[in-house]
Amino acid sequence: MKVLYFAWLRDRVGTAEETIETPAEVATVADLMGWLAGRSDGHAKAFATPDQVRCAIDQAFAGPDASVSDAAEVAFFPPVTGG
Amino acid sequence: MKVLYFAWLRDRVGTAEETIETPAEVATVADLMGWLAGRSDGHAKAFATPDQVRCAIDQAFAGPDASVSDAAEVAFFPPVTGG
Amino acid sequence: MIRVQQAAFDVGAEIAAFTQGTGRVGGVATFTGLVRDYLGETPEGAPPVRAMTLEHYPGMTERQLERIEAEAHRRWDLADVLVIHRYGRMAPGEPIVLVCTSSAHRAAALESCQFLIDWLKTKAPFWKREETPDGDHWVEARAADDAATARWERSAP
Amino acid sequence: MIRVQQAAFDVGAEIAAFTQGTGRVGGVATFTGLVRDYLGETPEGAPPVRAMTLEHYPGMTERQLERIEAEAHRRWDLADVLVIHRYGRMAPGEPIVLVCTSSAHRAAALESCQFLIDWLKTKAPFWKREETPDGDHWVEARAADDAATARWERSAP
Repeated sequence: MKVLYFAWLRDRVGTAEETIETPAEVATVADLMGWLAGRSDGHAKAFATPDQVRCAIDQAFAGPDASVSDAAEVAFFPPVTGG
Repeated sequence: MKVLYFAWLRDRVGTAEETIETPAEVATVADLMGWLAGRSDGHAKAFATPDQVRCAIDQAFAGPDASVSDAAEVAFFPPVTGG
Repeated sequence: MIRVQQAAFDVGAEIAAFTQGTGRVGGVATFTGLVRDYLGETPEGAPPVRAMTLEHYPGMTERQLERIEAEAHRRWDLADVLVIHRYGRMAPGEPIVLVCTSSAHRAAALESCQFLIDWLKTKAPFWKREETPDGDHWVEARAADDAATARWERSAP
Repeated sequence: MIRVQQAAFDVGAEIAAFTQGTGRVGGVATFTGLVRDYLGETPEGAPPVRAMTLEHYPGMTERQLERIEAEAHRRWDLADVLVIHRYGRMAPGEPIVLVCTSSAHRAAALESCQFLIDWLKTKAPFWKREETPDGDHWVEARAADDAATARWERSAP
């Protein structure tokens, strides 16, 4: 699974993209966020305020309960501020 | 008093502008419309559908009950269609 | 600023100059009304319009547009307003009217732009005469325009 | 049409071309968002912005903007839609985003223009980073933007 980070999540994690293999118990977006938070201090800081983190699975917005089982690309980012 | 006509009111009256002296009993816009309607066949046609006629006194919209006693310039025209 | 003129104007150049002048505040909204090449609400079966002539009431037009502009400034926090309205004869595709508003708040720019075009449709003394293959005729006022203006009379932000 | 690009664009030229292409239908509405030269909601006391960088999610951005464009066409009878959104670094006064809509009905053009800018503010994956004398910082999302989008979810015309 490819994981992308944008804006201050990328700043905190320290990378824009990584490829990971998740254990079977990581079923949802919320599970994945918890699991990623354990990978490094940077990851922990990035996911310290989960209500400020948004997710897209295969380039479509996904809520915390969405399944990541079949996801090829999961992205994490702050609420958008374009326009 | 100067009276101006616009759009199809001018077409029907046959003139864009005329200067008139009104008798004392012509107090309101409605009175003036009735009085003008008697001046010619063209005037009669112009004022035959008074609900389709709008009025401005000295370049500000005025309703049928508005006084024309102190008016210098009274204009009659159809509902506006600009923009 | 209010401009009432017979000459055609360049929509892109006017908007570029307006944006250049006030753009740093945040947002610019515009509405351009153009001469359609058909009559009425839908193109189906409507005869083509060859040209249109806009008559107006010189003096009152400027007064009404200035009042409408002042009302927009009173209701919204606007950096700038531009209204250009033409009169005289014009061909299909030519611009009739341009409204530009700028504000730090995009909602203020967009809402005031809509307010200005709605209000001038019912409060500015212009009359349209269309030339068609079936002859010339004066355009009738639309009840929908009165309704659009009435909406703003109910709601002052 | 959707365009996501790094290059600056000429607001006047884009609007002129859009109007030329579809103008005969009646009305063209536009909204241009520009880089402000100050931070926050009001200029009083707000520090100046030297420049801004917009990051985006390539691929998802285009998909989201195309969905938003399709939704506007579904809700209103529009002749044409253009959305240009930039990414990369830009200076105060430069355009960030342009939305143009055209329709035979002015309300459709104006409302869909507002809908498009409201939606893309909360549904398109862009993030603004401002450079100020006090250092760089990511712009925080505004609750008002969510409210503006939520409004459209309640009312489908």
